[in-house]
Amino acid sequence: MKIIFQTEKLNVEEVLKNFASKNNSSGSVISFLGKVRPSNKKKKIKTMDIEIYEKMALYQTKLALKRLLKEVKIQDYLIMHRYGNLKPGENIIFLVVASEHRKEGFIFIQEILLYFKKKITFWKRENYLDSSKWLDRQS
Amino acid sequence: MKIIFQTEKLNVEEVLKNFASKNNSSGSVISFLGKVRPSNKKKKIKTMDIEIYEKMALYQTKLALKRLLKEVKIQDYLIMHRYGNLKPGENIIFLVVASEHRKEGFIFIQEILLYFKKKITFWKRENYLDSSKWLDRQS
Amino acid sequence: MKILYFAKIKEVIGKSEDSITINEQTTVKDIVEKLKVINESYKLAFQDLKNIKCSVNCNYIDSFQTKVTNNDEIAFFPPVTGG
Amino acid sequence: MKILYFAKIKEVIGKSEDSITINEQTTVKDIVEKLKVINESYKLAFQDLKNIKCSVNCNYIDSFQTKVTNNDEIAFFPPVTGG
Repeated sequence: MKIIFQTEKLNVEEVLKNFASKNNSSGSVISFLGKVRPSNKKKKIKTMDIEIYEKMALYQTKLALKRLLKEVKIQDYLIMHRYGNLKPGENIIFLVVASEHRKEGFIFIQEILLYFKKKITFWKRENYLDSSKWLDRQS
Repeated sequence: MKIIFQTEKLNVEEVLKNFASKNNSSGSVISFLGKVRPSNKKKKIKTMDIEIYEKMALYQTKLALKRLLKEVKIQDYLIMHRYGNLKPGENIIFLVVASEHRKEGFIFIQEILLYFKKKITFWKRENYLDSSKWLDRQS
Repeated sequence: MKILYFAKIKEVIGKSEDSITINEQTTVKDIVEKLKVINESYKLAFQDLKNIKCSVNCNYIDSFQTKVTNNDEIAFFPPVTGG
Repeated sequence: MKILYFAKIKEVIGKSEDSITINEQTTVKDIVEKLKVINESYKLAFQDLKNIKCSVNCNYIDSFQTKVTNNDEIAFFPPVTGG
């Protein structure tokens, strides 16, 4: 049950290994890894800046979890989101959830992703070769 | 794009690591790991036997993929299912999918799981301390 | 023709496959009837056909009236429970 | 009161926070009006309020008519794009 926002690279394999062995009695372990894409609408992405309002991001994530855990029964979760300056291929977000059955895990992970799209205070800017652009909500 | 049915333990962290680095330009990497639970309806599970009709399992998996890949655009997948005699906590199934966006990945992985529940020829028997039972479809 | 059994059906029959020779144009239903007279185990294994799935050459069949030939591989098994 | 700016709004204004003192019972809307007269950058940053989100003490506010006090931490930012 951890929330981690960090500028350091997300080392997901190590994390998944520890998480899965810690939750040895869960029937289902689902993970989502979101990465910086190499391009957006054919524009090559050089780097991506991710900005965070950390106090609010943490507060809103906890709020989201509080609501969600009333409805969905899961056994453990881990939420990691990186910020700072990232390169294409690098990991932005890593979510893992352990649950007895898979159904709850899929609901949990997709709902958390929706919260990150709608409420949790991170902003992405893509830096191209000769320009840069803050992403809109729909991207 | 691999389908692997094996009796050897599924070493998922290594697999995920290679898969994610191979698919470095995918925006989304989703994995599902299904494990043997420690108990079922309060009966302690000693071991689980998984039987396979391998030729048909492979044929039906390919059929499922053929249908699914017409509808869902993904970049890479890996399907692993173990058979033989397993202990609680051991990995039964590991699915990973890389796609540009997360939506397609979630559809793909959940559809593949449905095929495994309905069409692909594996059967599970739970061995308890003093009895054993072939699982019914709904379990 | 090769006939395969899996899971509980294999257990009840006590073997994983049979090899039989049939006339052309036999239905799967006819094969089941033929198997059921071998002994009590077969009779027991096939007593509740609606809980038995059947494949011909790895394809699920829609009906036990499906016709098969000596070159086909038939399998009988319970609903799958993988994943 | 502490006022924070993020992402594009921060860039346009050219700074990440301000500290101002207000009378009791001021609305967020009043604060925005106050900020807009500082200079052209602020005016530009706040010109399209319907694309600006605002939080008070980490809670999203429903309306710019929300009242705030000197002890509150207010933030202005575009819709989030994380995940």
